Amino acid sequence: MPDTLLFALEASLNGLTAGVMYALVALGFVLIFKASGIFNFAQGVLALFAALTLVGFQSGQIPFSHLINATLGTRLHHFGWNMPTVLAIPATVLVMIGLAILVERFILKHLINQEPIILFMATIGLAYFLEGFGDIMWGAEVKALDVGLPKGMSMAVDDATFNWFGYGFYIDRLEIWAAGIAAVLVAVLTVFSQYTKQGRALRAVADDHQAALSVGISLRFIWVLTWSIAGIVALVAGIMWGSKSGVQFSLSLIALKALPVLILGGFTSIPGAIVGGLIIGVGEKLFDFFMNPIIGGATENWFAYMLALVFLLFRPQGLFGERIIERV
Amino acid sequence: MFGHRAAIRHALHVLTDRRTRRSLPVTTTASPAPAQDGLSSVPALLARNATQYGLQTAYREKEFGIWQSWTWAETHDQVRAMALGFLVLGMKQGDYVAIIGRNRPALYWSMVAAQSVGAIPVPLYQDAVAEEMAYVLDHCGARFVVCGDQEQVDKVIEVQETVHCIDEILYLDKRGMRKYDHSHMNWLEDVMREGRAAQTRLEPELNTRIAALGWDSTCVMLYTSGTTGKPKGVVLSNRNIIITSKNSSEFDKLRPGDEILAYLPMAWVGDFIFAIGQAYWTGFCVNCPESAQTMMTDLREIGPTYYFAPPRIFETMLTTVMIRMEDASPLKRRLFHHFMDFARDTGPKLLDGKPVSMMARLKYALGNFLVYGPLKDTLGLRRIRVAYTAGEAIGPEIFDFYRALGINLKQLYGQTEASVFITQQPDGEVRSDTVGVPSPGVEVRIADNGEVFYRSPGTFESYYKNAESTASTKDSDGWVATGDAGFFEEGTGHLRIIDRAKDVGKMADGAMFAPKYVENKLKFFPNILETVVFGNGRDRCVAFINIDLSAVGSWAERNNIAYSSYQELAGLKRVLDTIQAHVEQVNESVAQDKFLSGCQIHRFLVLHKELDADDGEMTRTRKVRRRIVEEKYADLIDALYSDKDGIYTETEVTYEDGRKGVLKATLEIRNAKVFGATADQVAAE
Amino acid sequence: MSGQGEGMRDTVTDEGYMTADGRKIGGVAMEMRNITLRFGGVVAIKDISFDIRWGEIRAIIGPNGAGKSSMLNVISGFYHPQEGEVIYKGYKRPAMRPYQVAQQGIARTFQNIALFEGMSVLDNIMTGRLHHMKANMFQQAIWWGRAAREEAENRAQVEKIIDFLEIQHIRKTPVSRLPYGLKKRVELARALAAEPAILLLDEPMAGMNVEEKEDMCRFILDVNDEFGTTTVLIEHDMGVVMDLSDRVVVMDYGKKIGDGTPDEVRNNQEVINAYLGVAHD
Amino acid sequence: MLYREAGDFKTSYVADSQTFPIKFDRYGYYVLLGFAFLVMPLIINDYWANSIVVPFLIYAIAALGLNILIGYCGQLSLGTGGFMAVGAYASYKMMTAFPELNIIFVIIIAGMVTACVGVLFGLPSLRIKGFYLAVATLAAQFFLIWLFTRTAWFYNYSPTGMISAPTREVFGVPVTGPRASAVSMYMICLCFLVASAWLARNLTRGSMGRKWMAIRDMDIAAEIIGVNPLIAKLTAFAVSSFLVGISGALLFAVYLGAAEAGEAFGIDKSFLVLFMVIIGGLGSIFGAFAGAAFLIVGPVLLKLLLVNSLGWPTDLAAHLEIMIVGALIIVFLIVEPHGIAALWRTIKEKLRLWPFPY
Repeated sequence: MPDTLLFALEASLNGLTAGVMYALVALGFVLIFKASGIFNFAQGVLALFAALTLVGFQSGQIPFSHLINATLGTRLHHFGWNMPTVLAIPATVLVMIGLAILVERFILKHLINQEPIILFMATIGLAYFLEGFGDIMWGAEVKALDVGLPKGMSMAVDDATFNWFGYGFYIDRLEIWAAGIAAVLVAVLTVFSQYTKQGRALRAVADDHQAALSVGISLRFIWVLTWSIAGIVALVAGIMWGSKSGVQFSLSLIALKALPVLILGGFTSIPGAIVGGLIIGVGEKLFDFFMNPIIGGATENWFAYMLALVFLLFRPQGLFGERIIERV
Repeated sequence: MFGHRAAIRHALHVLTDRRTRRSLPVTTTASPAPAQDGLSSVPALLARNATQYGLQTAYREKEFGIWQSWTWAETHDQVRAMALGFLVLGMKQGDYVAIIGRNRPALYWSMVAAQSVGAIPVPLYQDAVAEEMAYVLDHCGARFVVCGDQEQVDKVIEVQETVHCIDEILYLDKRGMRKYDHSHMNWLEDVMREGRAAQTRLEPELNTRIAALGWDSTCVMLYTSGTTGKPKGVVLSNRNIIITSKNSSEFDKLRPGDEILAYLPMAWVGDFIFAIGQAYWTGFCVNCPESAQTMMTDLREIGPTYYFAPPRIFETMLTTVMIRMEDASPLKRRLFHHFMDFARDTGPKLLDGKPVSMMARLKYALGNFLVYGPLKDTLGLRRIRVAYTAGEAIGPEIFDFYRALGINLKQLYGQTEASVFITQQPDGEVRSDTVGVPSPGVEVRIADNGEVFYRSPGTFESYYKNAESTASTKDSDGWVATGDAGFFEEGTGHLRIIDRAKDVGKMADGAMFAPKYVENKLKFFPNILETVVFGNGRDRCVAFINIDLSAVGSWAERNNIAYSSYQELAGLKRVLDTIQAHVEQVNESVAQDKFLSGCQIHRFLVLHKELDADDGEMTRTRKVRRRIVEEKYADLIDALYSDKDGIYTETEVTYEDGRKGVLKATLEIRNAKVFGATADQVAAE
Repeated sequence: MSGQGEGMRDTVTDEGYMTADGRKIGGVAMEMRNITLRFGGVVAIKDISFDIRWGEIRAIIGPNGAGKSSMLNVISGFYHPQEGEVIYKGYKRPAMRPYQVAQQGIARTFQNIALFEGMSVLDNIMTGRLHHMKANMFQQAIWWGRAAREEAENRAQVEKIIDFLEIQHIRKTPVSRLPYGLKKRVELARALAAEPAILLLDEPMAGMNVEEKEDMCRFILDVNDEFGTTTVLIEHDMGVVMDLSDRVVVMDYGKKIGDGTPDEVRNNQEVINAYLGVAHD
Repeated sequence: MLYREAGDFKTSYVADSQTFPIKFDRYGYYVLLGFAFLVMPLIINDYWANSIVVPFLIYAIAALGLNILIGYCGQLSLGTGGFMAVGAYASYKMMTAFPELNIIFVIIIAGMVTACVGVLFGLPSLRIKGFYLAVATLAAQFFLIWLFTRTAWFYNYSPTGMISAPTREVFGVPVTGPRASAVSMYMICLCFLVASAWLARNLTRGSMGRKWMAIRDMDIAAEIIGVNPLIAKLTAFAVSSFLVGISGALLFAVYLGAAEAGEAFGIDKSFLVLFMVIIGGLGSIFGAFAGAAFLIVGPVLLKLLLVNSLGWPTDLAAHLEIMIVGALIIVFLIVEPHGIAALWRTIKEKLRLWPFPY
């Protein structure tokens, strides 16, 4: 088997795992878009904020210490204890749920039946706010995040592939884990939306707002629910990316990465988000692999978008989106 | 608000429909003023304006969203083209040309064009019903009818079944006219085109005809559509119109560049004087609104500097202002009322150039910035230099409201037969209860029975085809009886109109009895809707009073007083107290006119039902049928003249659905305080 | 309302015919030949043929779901029939985008009003004249010469229509603030502003009260009368249609079940059945 | 209250459809222009020019451009930053390639280049709508930035990868480069802004603008009444990008002097301008100005308050600034979704009706 093919295969495997990450973030978008028609730009920042909070809890950081120091001239930093991950994660989840409630109370409630663009802008506003807020609360410096996930090269894969092709693939265990967790998460979500009362309510709202309201489903509750879920998904994504490349502002940019995924998959389709994520992941790795020598690297900054763009021209409603029929 | 043409028209009739049947002994004769530098006809004036004010705007009309404008030169050209067109159609000198439609430049031109060819324009009320129109067209034998639009044309065609004098129908608005048989029907545009085409051929003819017009040739014929009897055609000569226009324009210092809004019926003499007479004499601009709906906005856009409206319109305007202010924020409301109260006193003073303290001036200036200015502006009255009202008595508070805003609103007294002006109020001598001093060139005298007579250059020539009522109205010396009773106030020399002469009676002691005068005073109170005062041939006056359900009702609600019916509300003690207060207030002011002090109301009662047209107590135009009321409520009147302080009565009433029923009630009779006549004192409110 | 279409009349020839009230109807303006329109499996229009003549008021009626609107959409080029052809001014019309159809002089109104909510009444009507305005982008950018001149000229045209439809008082109001009836009128104005050869009205009286309906009828007749505009209208209020139109096509379940003068149609058994006696008067 | 409109009537369609039909507004506008051109140059100093006035002028142009695309034609775009970059790099290449070419033309040509690029990336708008399109425009953003950072030709192979504006003069006065004075910077930007506003107004008042708005309000109906969507949308993209390009060129050549695609024209620029448009008011020329003013002046005042007055560390202040800006935006959207322009309109209406409520 020619090497390039092997390398390409390796690249695409890596792509798959990366794709899962994209899918994870995209999932957050889709959930909210389905339930409330809001294009939640803040999803990425949610991930960052979640990760920051998690780290903050773990390391027992004092929230707003900078602010306090700046105003009162004190020298606060840490409480001096560390919170075990098993506690920190649930705590963070609570924070995210609280956040969801606040968002509903202070933003969405006041923007009911505004045009989508307005809501979209609001989420961008929220993104800015959270970004600043997160930094003020936990400080802006890059932090390492470790929730005990295994890192480094996966020997198993290496051995296996070596035995098969005589060439060991390099795949980070973290990414394998990520893939696994993502898969689980998706499964859980699917189950949730299929078999629980809230889940059905959620789907009902997604299908037809008015109808759902008329049968007495509280839109406000649904919104809190979806934003909480989105928050949790964000947390997971945050953990993955955070533990991979540290918790820092750039983390919030993965949101932008997720957008083309959405276009491929369609804004309203959970499976779409996953498939789209994988396609993008693999696609950009392969593209980089083949084109790098020709046009230089860092193509993944835009490749995903170009792919989506080209794709859009042929299927404007995305992979799984419903066909739009125009009437007068 | 201007939609109710009928209402406006009614108001105007009161102004224009004054006739009388008695003449006076011979005295001196009025000398006719000489024609000045050949300006002895409207076409002549037009020619002068075309040269003198050539580039200034003569007409504007809101059409197709903008104010289409015509300079005097253009107007002259248009009118001549139209006149030539008329010649083409074979219009002869002395022909009568009826004009029907809303105020539009082209229709005004058609009048002048008709004059130019020596014909006589006869503007008609556009809301006149067919038979009324039929009578007039037949009476003047109109050969030509100029219609505004299809609606009017249809009416004329309907009329033609009975009236056969009409040769040609001309119309201005082409809309919907395609289908009609055009053998004797012409679009005004076409007429003008043909006129222009025939210019070389007919120009000389036209010039000679214009030259032939003189002081005594008829300028216009206006029908006074009487409430009683057939309309009469009032023939007004160029002398009448032009001299009157000259005098009145100079009286109010009208000048080129002034703006008026022509929105009142063209058939009304006032409109002819303002929009033709004065406009052509002075050379100011006549603006025609787009339609009835857009009237308010058009008024605002133009912002006339010279304005006439019957009291009704000022009244409705005021009401809408008040209603709109009710919904304003409390702060604004307080601001508004504060400054209005202040202005009520100061505004008129400033207008009349009376001394006002520096402080007050400053405060008024502030108020002008915050309230008066914006208010006048939104109403479209900001640029007004002279505004007139006439026709009916105007409520003092209405009158004062506009004066307070700094709008120079004045009253005049006139009639068609006088080419409008008999008396008017000079700047600085304006009050709500007089109609001013005799207009320049007008002699006024009061007959011993109080009837007002006048003689002026504006006095009409004759009633068309009606020699005997001409004779009975105007004696050989040119004195015309107005049919109104009035008197000159001592000191000010202002004329005060009391009532229609025929309604003015005598009390037992021979003093003058003018019910309408007192009733009007009473009706100015919002709480009082209608009232009937009795006393002809009696020793004292008594009155029936109808409370105004809406006004008193809302008062009751504000003071949470429960009431189930009009009758119950009318019987409430507190209501009676209020009414009594009003009555006594009126008595006090009545007492101040020595002629009328006898008309104070000694006893009154508040009727248990509203006087109603369905019960025949009123005309459909809501005028009280005195006679009928007198018979129907004889028992109440007797009670009023007795010394009972209450009376039980049964009245038959007709409900909306036509069923009849009987109303039983015991009415309380109140004695009102009366005041001693203060002979030498001059009325001043 | 005038009693058009009632009483005797000449037979329809290629040159045209006279209506009861003596209006001269011209030759064929547009002809539908065996139109068939499908949406996936659903057949909306099945092999329908009829013609529209210059100057006439042509109605397409039928119960709901009969395919009336689809037919109108075919005429206005929004739907493209799988079979059959549209003959316009004597030539077979090639498949073209709706805006091209519009530029060929076919204007329409919509069943559920399609005004531009963000613009004033005036601007909405001005959009009707877009293809009368030829100034290019740069002329417009500097707003000099042609652009400005053109704007004024077309405004004048539009104002005539505003005056004609008696909507002066709402000229500058944003359409979003207008009541339903007026919106319908503004939409008609927009269509008229295009000075169309053929005017398509999609249920012009839907959801109107009686006097609004009467106004609308008057306007439709006046338009046809003043500008001689060929008018095709869809309406399910039979009464109105019979009064308005010169000839009527009756559709049911995508098929044509009747075509002729109101009287002929009224007495057509199939039509009566289709309406199950819903037929007014 | 201030308005006096009686007697302010129109006798021609030209007068009726002018930009400021009401006398009072018209005079206000003249006064403002007079102030901007005659008074400001005398009183302006480096600090105000650099921190507020010049950026305001430049971003106002960008906002005008984006407003045409979003506010008038209803096409959501997040690629503004990228298009500004095109303008900037185009001007840079022109300035370096043709040193004798007058800077005015350089900037205009830069705008035209951007217009072409804009049209290219506008093509998808024919197939896709709403957020899909928005995301598609992000493609432009990222691709362009990548292009400019990766392709050395664009920055003339300078080792830093930065582009820096050489000194260019107008009437012998340097307006770019280190020797440019505050006044000259101010004046050139002002001229371009006024010209752009005038251009935008003209394009939106006539048939072009109506086509755009028709597409915005109801694209299907628009096409059926005869609007060619292709032309309408692409012209919108062209004009919009043209203005954005000009502002990009000015931002680089006049204001920054030196720039690197990544940080000068990143996605945050796209959002900044988008905010200006939304907060200022969609579909309103005035809105573009208001929005730019709000988002330029606001942060500066915040900084003044936090850093200079309260003496906070700048990084903390920066975070708080982001946070507050975000909050402000949300609050604004809740209070007045249609932006400052709508607010302004209501105030004006109130003044015109004063003392009446309606």
